[in-house]
Amino acid sequence: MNEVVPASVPVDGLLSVTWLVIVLPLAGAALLLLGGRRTDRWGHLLATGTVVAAFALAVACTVALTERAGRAVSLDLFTFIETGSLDVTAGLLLDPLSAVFVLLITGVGALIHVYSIGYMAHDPGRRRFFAYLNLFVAAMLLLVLGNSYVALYVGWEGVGLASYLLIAFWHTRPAAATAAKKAFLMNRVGDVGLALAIFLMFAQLGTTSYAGVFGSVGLLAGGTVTAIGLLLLLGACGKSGQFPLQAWLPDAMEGPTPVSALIHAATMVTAGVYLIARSAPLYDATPTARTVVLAVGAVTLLIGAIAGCAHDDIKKVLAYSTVSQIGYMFLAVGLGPVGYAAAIAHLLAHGFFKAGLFLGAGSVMHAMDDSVDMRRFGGLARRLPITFVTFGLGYLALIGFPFLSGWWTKDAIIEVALDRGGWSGWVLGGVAVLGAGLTAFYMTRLMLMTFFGTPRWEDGVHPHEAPPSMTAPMVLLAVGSVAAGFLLVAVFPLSGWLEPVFGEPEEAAHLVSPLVVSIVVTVVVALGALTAWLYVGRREVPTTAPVRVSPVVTAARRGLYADTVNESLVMRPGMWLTRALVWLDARGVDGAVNGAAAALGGGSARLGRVQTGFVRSYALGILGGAVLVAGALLAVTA
Amino acid sequence: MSDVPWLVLMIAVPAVGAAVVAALPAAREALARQLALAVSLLVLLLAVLTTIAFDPGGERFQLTTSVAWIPDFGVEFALGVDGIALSMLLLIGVLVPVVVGASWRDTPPPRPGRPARSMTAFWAWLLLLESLMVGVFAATDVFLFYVFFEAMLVPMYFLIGSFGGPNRQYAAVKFFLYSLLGGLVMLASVIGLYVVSNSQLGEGTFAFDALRQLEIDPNVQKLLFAGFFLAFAIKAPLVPFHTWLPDSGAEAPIGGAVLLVGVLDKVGTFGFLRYCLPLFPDASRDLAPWVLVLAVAGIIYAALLAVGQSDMKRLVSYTSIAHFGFIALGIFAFTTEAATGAVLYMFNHGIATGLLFIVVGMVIARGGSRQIRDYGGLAAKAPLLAGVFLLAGLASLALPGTNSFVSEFLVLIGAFPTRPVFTIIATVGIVLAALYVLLMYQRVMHGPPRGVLLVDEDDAGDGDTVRPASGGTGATAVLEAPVRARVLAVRDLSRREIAVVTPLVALILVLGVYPQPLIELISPAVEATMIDIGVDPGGSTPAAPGSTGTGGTD
Amino acid sequence: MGAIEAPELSFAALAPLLFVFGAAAVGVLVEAFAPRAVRHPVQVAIALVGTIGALVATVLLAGTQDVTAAGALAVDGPALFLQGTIAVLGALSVLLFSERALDPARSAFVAAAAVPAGSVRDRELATSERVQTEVYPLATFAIGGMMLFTAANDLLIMFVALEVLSLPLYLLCGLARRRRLLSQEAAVKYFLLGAFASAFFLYGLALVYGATGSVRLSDVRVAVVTEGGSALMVLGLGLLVVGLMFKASVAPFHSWTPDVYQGAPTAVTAFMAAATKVAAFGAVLRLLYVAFGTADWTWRPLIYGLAIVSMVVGAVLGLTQTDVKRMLAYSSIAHAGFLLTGVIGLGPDGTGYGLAATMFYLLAYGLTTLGAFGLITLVRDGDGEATHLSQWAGLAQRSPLVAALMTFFLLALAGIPLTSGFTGKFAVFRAAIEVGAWPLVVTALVASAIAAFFYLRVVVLMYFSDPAPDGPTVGVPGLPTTIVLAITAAATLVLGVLPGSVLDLAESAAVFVG
Amino acid sequence: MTITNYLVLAAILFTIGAVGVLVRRNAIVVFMCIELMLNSVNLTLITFARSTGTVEGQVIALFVMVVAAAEVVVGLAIIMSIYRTRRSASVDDVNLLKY
Repeated sequence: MNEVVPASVPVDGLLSVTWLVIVLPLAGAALLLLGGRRTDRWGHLLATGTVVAAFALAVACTVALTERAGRAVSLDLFTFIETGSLDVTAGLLLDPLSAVFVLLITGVGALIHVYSIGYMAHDPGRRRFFAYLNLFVAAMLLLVLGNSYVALYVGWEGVGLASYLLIAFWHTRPAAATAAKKAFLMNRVGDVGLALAIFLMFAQLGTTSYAGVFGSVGLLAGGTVTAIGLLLLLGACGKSGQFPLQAWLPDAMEGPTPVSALIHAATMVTAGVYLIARSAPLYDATPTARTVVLAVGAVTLLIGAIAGCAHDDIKKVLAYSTVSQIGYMFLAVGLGPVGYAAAIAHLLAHGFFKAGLFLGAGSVMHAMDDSVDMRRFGGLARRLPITFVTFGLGYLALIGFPFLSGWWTKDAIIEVALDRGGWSGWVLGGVAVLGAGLTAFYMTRLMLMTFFGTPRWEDGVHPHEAPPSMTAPMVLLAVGSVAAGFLLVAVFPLSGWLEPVFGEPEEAAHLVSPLVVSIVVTVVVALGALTAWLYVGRREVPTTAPVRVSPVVTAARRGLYADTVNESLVMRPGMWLTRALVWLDARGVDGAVNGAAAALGGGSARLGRVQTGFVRSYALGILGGAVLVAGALLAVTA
Repeated sequence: MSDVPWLVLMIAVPAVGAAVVAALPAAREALARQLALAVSLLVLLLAVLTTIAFDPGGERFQLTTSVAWIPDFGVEFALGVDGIALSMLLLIGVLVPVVVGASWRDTPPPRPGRPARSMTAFWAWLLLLESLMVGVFAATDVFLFYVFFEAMLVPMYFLIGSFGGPNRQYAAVKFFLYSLLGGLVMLASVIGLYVVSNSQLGEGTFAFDALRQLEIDPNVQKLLFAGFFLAFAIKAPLVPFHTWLPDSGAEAPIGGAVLLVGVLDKVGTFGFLRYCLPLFPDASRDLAPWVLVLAVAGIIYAALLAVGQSDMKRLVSYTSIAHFGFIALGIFAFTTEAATGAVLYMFNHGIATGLLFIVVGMVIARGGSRQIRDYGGLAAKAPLLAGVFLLAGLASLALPGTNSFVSEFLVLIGAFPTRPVFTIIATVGIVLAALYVLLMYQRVMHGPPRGVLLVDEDDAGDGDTVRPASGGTGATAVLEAPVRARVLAVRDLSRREIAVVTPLVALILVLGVYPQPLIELISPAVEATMIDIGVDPGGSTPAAPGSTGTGGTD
Repeated sequence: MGAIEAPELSFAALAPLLFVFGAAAVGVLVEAFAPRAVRHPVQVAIALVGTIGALVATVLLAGTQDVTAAGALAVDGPALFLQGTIAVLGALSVLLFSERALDPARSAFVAAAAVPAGSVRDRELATSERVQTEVYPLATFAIGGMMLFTAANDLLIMFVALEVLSLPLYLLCGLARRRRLLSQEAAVKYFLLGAFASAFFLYGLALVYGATGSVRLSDVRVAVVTEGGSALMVLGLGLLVVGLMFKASVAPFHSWTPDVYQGAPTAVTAFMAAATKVAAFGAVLRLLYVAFGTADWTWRPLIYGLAIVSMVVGAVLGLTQTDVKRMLAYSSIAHAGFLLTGVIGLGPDGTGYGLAATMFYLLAYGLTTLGAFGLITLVRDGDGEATHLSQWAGLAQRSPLVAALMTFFLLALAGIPLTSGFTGKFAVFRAAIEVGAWPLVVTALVASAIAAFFYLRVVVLMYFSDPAPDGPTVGVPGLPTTIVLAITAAATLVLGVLPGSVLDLAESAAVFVG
Repeated sequence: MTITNYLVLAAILFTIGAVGVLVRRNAIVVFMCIELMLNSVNLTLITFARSTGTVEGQVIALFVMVVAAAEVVVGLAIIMSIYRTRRSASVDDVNLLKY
């Protein structure tokens, strides 16, 4: 599995400036942050420009890449850290996998920049917003382009920071500030896993570069590989909002909608998938870890879907949908070589339609005075035609309407899941199919509550279509949502393009014929949609959520008690512990010191009483001393 | 160039400066601080020139000077630097001018019913402190080191005691006695070392290079090690010898606090690396696990305490205690990577925590309260202040891209091969670091406007109303006042403040991206130390990948 | 029954003693015949001539190793070094005595000691400029006694010297002009307890004599070697040590020290604290090395214990003192303990670094403590010196110079580097560790850390607290006190920064004649 | 009569003196007790002089008497002065200085 080891062909021409892809948005961010108010007027344009330029460059590089043997270039830029036996070189690796991500990030990123121009037009902090957005793009590109785990880690934390800054963009809202902190902390928990994985690699192999690590996976003890795999998975879960670290993602919706679209739907949250796919050589060597990945994927898939069914906040529904969809991707990569390509394909498709859906949601909010409560929507189809159409296409793509993106990529995943065979295959396949049904349910519910039925708007709300700067990207993404799947699976099979990374995609003998699978899935999806219509389509939607509901619904509304668990298991005990320690430090440790001092003082005062001022008692003291001395000396001699 | 007595100059210049400033009449405060700034900048220049004169590839100690001082005790006035000491000198050179700038507008603590004291003494003590700090790192004679080590207490004692917060006397005395106790116990070991050298070499000496050659009986080593260790563990400080730091850090004037935590306490970790390890290798190896327990316990313990603090300066002090835990871990892991990381950490921590202290000081200068609860939502009015605050915080939680990441990463990755368990526990500390930094940042900078800086609409004309530092109290009174239409009256960073933070910000980012030059300066000295304790300086892992058995469970 | 041959006397070797005692005798005569008007200057002049002459003589004698007066007196390195030290301290004390500028009545000493305190006559005399000029001959006699004490090579001479140095001191303690009651109380206590202690010394002498048949140290030594330590002799040694430790104010024989130091006129306290310690330790060293050096197994554990007790008692009791003089008294008890660690540092039979270290410490401590007490005479209020700590609050703002000097002396007493105190401590601790007494050294270091706290308290008071509105004034010293402060401060600094030459001197002088 | 008896007698006298110092209040009496201690030492010295057949003991005894006389002079002076001030020679009255 050494394909990723770059061919030592000298890198020249366009590819030798791949680093520009990262530097462009970074420079944009720096300029906007340091430039201050001077850049207020044109800052957002500059930011957008840099990302567009980066996209163009990325396309060019990818094209140039196709001509190269092994379709991989590794650029060593400079020595980052070198001491003892540790030698970390800051370098880039452009290969089919990273190229795909670079295109996704810059492409979708560019669109969302454009969208934001309109969306943030009247926000006083627009410059800051674009600066952070550029910072994110740069960090994300570093994450996927780095040629060592350390480089990846740097980008990894970088996107975490950008995400923190953007979620807390409206930081005067306590909710936003708290959500941002929560996101950063839960990510940090995952980062511990990633960090430890890197330490373990270094301890065992003395290197952290992809080439070095993958080149000598064979030398590692099985237990070690599994450990590395699980630690990496922990990191992936943190970043991708997978079970058990999924709770931060829905809260992250406090950020501006474009952020939710770019970071918390299309790109950053898929970094976990990238990590596992990138570490394919490691996971291939450890079925144990892969099984855990599968389990995580399956569980999250369901959690996300179920929670999605019960929420009334349009962005939260989409967020849980993201959680669930990434669950699919984890499921796929967990299946090993057969699944990688499918996972990446779904990831790309998802990038398109989910970004599109979020932008649509943003447009709806834009129309509804930033309200996100679907119970106060309804009948928007006529008022927001473009939004309705684009959103609708994204919706169909997501639930897997035949021949749209979702249908291609999701079915592929379900197929490979079933192909796994054995009971586990059936279980996983079943879960995936069930998930598809639930997806259909909650998305249909969302569509119905938002665009159909009678208007339930707040007073003084006058919905109006968004400006072109916003609609244009939505249209483009809608097109993507429609076509991406077909293109990636049927026309230019992604598996072929990724072959240098994941090896020859062996054509597995299907246990269940794809036709049957897609029929079954389609039926289930139809059922899900129908149920949704029965629930919300036929009758009037109450403008306030019903209170008396089944425990299932309550659980779903509470995100299956993820927060409750975190609070009762981590937060509260932590706070207690902290308080206890503060007390201990003041009373115990410092108290001991002060106590000793006090004891000395007290002893001094008490001892001082001996100094009575009476000559005769002094004389007694002397006599006593003399007797002691005499006694001691006699004792010594005797 | 290397025949110029750079080190002597670096000690003499600030000392003379201090004398001159002290001689100034109390009325000439302005001149005093200009003088202080000039001198500290000159020292910075000297530090840079020293670095240029220093040859990283050359022998271990360079730019040496040696004059017989007390021949009866074999004491020499011997100076010299290796990469480790030099990096500390650079740190001093950078921090002191910044501190001067940060304290530019400081006023002595108010004395009810009496004219305010002049700040002239402050500048004099500051310069004297700089001179002694240079000396303690540059000394290559243990006796001389000890003399600087103890003498250093006096200026810091007066900085805290006469220019600190409301509870300054308690803090100053606590600081002095803690350090003195440690120092005296160390004195016992210093003398013991001398006696051993006297018996082994015929005539007693304190020269570091000579003492390194001694063959000391392991049990004696343990005793001597204990003496040095206690002193350094109090200085550094390691839990449970730490309780003086929060008090001193909280009560000291910001400038003093920066130098205290940024440089002074580094003498402790520096001492571990320079004296404990090379002089008592066997004892170090035997006792390392216990030290590591203290270090790692400190990381978690102090971090949790930092989370629980309500006073910003105390909080920062506790974060430093946690960081010192990392440094100690790096030193006592006995690998080149970890030790290099530890030294780098010492430098970076000085920069990052220095900046954090300075920014916190700027917030306090605006609100006059150290309590976190007295602030809120500052980011809306003072974006620059918030930005620098956040950057300092991120540096202190070791986010990649900031200098601290490199050092923390080096420490952990270097310690993992030899001490996996300790390292894993320590790694948990990075989550807590994020927690305490973000908690403080959120409460002070985010959320709706809150706290002592709220003023009524009408007199919110310009935010330049800086309140006198009245320390903590009085804040709550403002909070309880009837809440009418109120807005935050806080001004963003002034030109001077920007000038103060810029160099540190720049260093944080530059060293975060390209730390290699500093590492190359440090590594040789660290490798020499590793050889002293009999560890292969080549590194902790086989250069050739794959030392472990092949095959897997599947 | 042969003819009695006169014992040989080397007057040259006795020059220092002759100078001082001569001066004292002349002083008595002056007291008898010179008119009152000229007495004071004349007495001061005589006393100074005597002490300085003695100093010069010791310097000239440097290097002699000689036993004279039929073996009763030893003129050797330690004797000369310590005699020189005592001469210096004595001269400086005389200068302190002669200060005329501070007290409105132009002297710290009583006008007429015979007049009852508080009587009408006393009150009118209190403002007169009459002075009991006998203090100078008395002081000179005391100095002579001390110098004799360090040179005594014979227990009898040692006893006589002990009395010669003690009796004048008893009187001097009672001669304060202000607060006479306290002064007289100090005198009574010192006298009764001193006499009590000297009785023990004498009994010890008798027992040793009985055990060895001689009181000549050299003979005792021989006896010890030949017949080993008999119970009788060891008992005698013990009682001798008790007598000496009393003078050296080593716990548990220290109880008089705080009271006397506080009650006596500060100049006299300074003199006692500095010079008496030197003399007492000179005798201790000589006794333990010359007479019992070969039987050190007998006294080493004893001294070890006394050192610890003294250090701890001094340090701990000092913590809660509220009077500066009293605090310094406890500090001197603690320092006696540190000095004993130096005594422990004596290798078997006088080898080892302990002797030189102890002698250096004595010089350093004497000068520092003299300076500290000298400073106390400057801080005054309505009725004499303001010695209560609370009165020292905020002194730095009244007189930065005095505060700075006091801080310096206190740091020296605490043993902070770059002061003579540190060099001294380093020397004695080194000596102790060299003979393997590191537990003692660790105790000593902890004790000095505790002691540092109460030195620090004074600094905190002077610098960090605000002066009381009706606080004391800082008097402007006349020439004598100025000289004393200048010399002591300079010495404390020099012995801290460049102690080399003096250490050499002590080391070269550290040889006893048997 | 062996010399031991003399020594024991002297020791007893010494002890009596010492105890007297501890128990008596009047300064004069206390001082006399000290004198008693000195004289008991004299007895010891004479005894030893006899037993060791040397003359020093007797000489020392003479010295001691002289010294004691000097001590009396000084002591009485001090005690007198304080007596005239306080109209009391009780050593328990002089304890202004303590702790």
